[in-house]
Amino acid sequence: MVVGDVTTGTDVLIIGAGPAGYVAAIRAGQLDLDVTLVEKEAYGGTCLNHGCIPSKALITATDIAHDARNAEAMGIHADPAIDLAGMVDWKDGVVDQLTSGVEKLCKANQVNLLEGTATFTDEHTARVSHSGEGQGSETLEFEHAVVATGSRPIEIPNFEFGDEPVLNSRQALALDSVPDSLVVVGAGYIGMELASVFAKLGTDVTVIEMLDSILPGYDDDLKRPVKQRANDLGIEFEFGYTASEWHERADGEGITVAADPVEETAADGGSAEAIEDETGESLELDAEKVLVAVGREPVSDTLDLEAAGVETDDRGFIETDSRARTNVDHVFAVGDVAGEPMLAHKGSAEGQVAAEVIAGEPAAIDYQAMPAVVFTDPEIATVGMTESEAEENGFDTVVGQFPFRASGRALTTGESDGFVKVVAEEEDGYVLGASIVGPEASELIAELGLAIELGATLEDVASTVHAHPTLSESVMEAAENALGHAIHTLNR
Amino acid sequence: MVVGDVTTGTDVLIIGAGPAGYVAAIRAGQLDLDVTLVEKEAYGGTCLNHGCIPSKALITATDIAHDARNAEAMGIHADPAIDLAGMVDWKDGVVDQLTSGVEKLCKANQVNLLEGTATFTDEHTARVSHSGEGQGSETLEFEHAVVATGSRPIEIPNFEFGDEPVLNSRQALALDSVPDSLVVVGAGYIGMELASVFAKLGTDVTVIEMLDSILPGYDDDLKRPVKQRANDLGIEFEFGYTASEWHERADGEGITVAADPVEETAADGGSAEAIEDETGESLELDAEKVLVAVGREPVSDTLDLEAAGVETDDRGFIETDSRARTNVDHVFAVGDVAGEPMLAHKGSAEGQVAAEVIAGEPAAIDYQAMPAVVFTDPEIATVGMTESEAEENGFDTVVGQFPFRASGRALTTGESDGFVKVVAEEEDGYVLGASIVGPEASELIAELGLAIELGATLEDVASTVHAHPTLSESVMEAAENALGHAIHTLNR
Amino acid sequence: DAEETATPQDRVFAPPRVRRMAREEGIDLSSLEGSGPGGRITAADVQAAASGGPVGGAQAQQPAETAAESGATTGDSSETGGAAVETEGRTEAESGIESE
Ligand SMILES: Cc1cc2nc3c(=O)[nH]c(=O)nc-3n(C[C@H](O)[C@H](O)[C@H](O)COP(=O)(O)OP(=O)(O)OC[C@H]3O[C@@H](n4cnc5c(N)ncnc54)[C@H](O)[C@@H]3O)c2cc1C
Ligand SMILES: Cc1cc2nc3c(=O)[nH]c(=O)nc-3n(C[C@H](O)[C@H](O)[C@H](O)COP(=O)(O)OP(=O)(O)OC[C@H]3O[C@@H](n4cnc5c(N)ncnc54)[C@H](O)[C@@H]3O)c2cc1C
Repeated sequence: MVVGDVTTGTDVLIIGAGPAGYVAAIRAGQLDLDVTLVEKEAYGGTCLNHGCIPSKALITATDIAHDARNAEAMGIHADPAIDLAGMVDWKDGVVDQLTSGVEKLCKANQVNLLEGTATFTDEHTARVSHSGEGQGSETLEFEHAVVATGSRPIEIPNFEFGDEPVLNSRQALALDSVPDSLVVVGAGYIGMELASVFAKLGTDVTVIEMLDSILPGYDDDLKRPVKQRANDLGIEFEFGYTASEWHERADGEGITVAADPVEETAADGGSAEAIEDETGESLELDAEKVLVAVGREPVSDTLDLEAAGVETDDRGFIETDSRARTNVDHVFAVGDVAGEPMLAHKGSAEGQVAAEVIAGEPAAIDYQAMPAVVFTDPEIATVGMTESEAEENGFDTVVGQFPFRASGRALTTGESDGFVKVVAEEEDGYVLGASIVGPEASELIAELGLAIELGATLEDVASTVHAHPTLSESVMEAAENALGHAIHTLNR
Repeated sequence: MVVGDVTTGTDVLIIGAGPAGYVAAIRAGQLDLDVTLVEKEAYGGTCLNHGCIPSKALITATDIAHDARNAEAMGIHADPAIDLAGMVDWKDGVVDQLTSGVEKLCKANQVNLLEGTATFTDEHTARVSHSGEGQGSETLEFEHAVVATGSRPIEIPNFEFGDEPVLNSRQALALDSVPDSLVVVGAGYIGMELASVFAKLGTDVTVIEMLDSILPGYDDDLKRPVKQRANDLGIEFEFGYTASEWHERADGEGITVAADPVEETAADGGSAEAIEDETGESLELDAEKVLVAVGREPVSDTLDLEAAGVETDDRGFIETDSRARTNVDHVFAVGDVAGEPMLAHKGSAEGQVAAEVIAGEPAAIDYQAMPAVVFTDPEIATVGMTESEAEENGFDTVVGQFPFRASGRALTTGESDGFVKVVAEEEDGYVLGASIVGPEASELIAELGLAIELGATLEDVASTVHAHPTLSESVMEAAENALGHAIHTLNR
Repeated sequence: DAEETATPQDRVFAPPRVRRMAREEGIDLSSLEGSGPGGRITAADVQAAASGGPVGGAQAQQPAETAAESGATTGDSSETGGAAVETEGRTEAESGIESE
């Protein structure tokens, strides 16, 4: 790849090297396409550098300390000390290992890597400008383009991420000392994951949420164990409030975050209803820092999409079909920029499809078994339809459930809150969806994703022998329960 | 159920309330059969009282302490103290909860519970003798019988389980103080699981094994990470030796276990070969206790099987067909007493089939996807055929592999040794088998068991979206690797 | 009993529910031509064989998600309807003979 003020050509230009873009690039390379992957910041994107990986690293590490500290009932007495700077170093090492792995894998698959910021100049060309050392820019001609520019955290009025005590998730994951107190704005999955991490590190955490419960969009029964655990960790909640502003305290000891009650009419049209504050009074919360985690928005406004003729919806997401194709035939969009669910594996799946479609294969993406995981304590994982979604779709449903407190394996780990729930079509028993809250939910959901993809029935899952003692037996028992003959729970 | 010197009748007599027998009983109750379950000792059998559950409880609990103690790289500094008596109390609580659950579930499913020892008196009657309080005996007439009497640890000459410093697995799991040093005879899964527990508790452990490696029957690549970890834990191995005798030391400070080199001709005919000791000299190992874990044998010699006309093979296992039926049409045998693999879930699966067949359903057991798990550190799990088994069976195979060190989720847990391996039929890609060594192997194997049962292909597994970041992605990547297009590992 | 082995000739690829249906109907799965991917035997194949009639009716019962399975034509599977065998005893359907 020649760098300079010249024009080079490529079959496939991919913009953004997150899990959507780099997977598209590797797959395209495997399919013998000539691929150029442009990244302005860091290989691996948000997910590897500031999202999935760093958050899961800190969650798992703090859990190791937390579990040992709370294992007295098991005869274990420990008072672990956590050195957050050391933990963050370790986490950075994990990130480095993975991002350099991505770079190597791209090269091994003949992907041309180009550092810089890409903007479209017309339907078949883009400019890539380099900052730093190799400053300058070049023009790239492409046959096909894949937009994989991801998303960024949403800012709210009066809370600017540049200001020192105001953090977004990326900044929170890079702190090297534990704040005494933290206000978290937003009880979505990112807010809840990080609230738990800091609570386990010893921070006094208060979560402000506009709606009346945590994790909007998830069923109440799934949220209940997570909310309970958060309470046990000492996390405080202020539902029905929005953060309005912050200021340094007069005593210089930190900040005060002000929050206003949400008026009922201002509430999000979602299922959970906002609570109207009785008094209508504002809150003032003292804290050392404030983390704003109110959602993410697509990065679609900084690459001159109009020059290529690519359209977005009113929230800025690029609309695509099941081949990951935009309104412009030879331009594809994948990952967060292409819409909900904004999850890494959704982006990777779309990336693979885009590459295969460009190579002329009959690939298409199917969202029927797209898993979602929340790495709270305990974890939540879902795949396919919920019971009510299935009913809205006209299915007669049957539901089976198995509580982890009846699982031998769960009891031997000291972690037995939660359950596995399976939703199936009544007549033939086809598995339509599943949800799990509890230990290893993130791993257990995989089997049910496969079941949905393969059109498996409850009987298929129930008559597959599951190893004893494992948590995965709970999946089998939930299926048996739906059939009316679970062994380890009553069938009613 | 009338207790006394009277004759009562039952449709189905089940002897033994382990995971084979109690599951058969519950299922039979669900199918409206009149069932009597006789147990001489404790509901839940070996598995719940002295096997799977207590061993996994101690493994998990010691791991919580061990992980915290070894998390310095993560910035966690801890020096947990373990009070084994407290841990064993906790473990006993877990066992009580599960065994009383089994009792309740039996009752809820209308199973008649009878405490006592059953022996056959003829083809349709058995005597149940009660010891203790309700002493005496009674005669039971049955239409069908299910033998589920399980197995017991094998004793070797000169090592009697009654003698104080000689332990079987059951006794080892009940110790309430940590021995300074322990000799483990036998490097099978029970020996290896317990060796790791005691090493993590601080015991100096030496394992004596007749053959030349740990875990006979498992492929070398699966054993390697386990052997490495055992070495790291300070466990010493003496391969090619058999324990010959033990005696108290003169100084009164413990015992000495003597072991003789195995002569090549004496070696087990298995795949691993015994090593001939160069010098032919015996070993003497000083220790506080010795755990003998050289295998288990069926409990088929104490219930007068001949009276019912039921035959066993030369090792004492009752031979059955895939309906769990013995040579006598109305007598079934399930679980350990019915042969290898002696695993709880195999017994439960057979128990369900026996109950269903007795109720007239067209059930049959299929061993094509019977998982096996070894809860060592790291865990090993297998299902279906190994590569060489598939080839012996005439399949052209293709194999895919994914190392956990390339898994983002594994790296974030600090545990990335091991791999997932998938074996498939080459032409259509049907998944035939899988083996995993590494974190959560016991849970990850479930998806592959379902894949085999469903007749899924590599493509089915590879194109199922797996949540990020999870260990289960490694299953998908192994399937992709077999297809030649893994994303996160090189495809060669 | 755990030693039961399959060979390429006698390994049948069919999900548990289909194997159970075959046992219920007394159908030897090895006599069927699978209509699923790579020849996997589907519920529709067994239903068709059981009724001895054409496959179309059975296919209609498959939900849309499994179109891949039910969409394929099952050609000559109706011819095998009469080849059903009793499966009681030690040789059961699910360890029967591969369809190809
Ligand atoms: C704290 C946190 C935790 C998360 N945890 C999870 C989780 O556990 N599981 C999960 O599935 N998802 C998680 N997510 C979401 C996940 O990170 C995203 O869904 C995923 O990163 C989207 O991938 P992407 O490739 O679409 O975009 P990104 O990962 O955002 O990558 C886009 C890349 O494009 C580059 N780029 C943008 N514009 C240009 C340009 N003009 N020229 C060149 N390069 C450009 C950016 O620098 C970036 O590297 C988490 C997110 C956060 C913030
Ligand atoms: C330390 C250890 C760890 C293990 N870990 C695992 C594991 O992780 N996973 C796994 O799958 N397997 C494991 N196993 C093996 C597992 O315990 C057995 O496979 C399982 O218990 C077999 O179940 P069963 O019902 O056939 O027999 P058992 O569980 O042995 O039960 C038989 C029951 O029958 C009763 N009985 C016997 N004779 C009579 C009679 N004449 N009258 C009345 N009652 C009678 C006995 O008292 C007993 O309760 C482990 C075993 C041990 C020892």
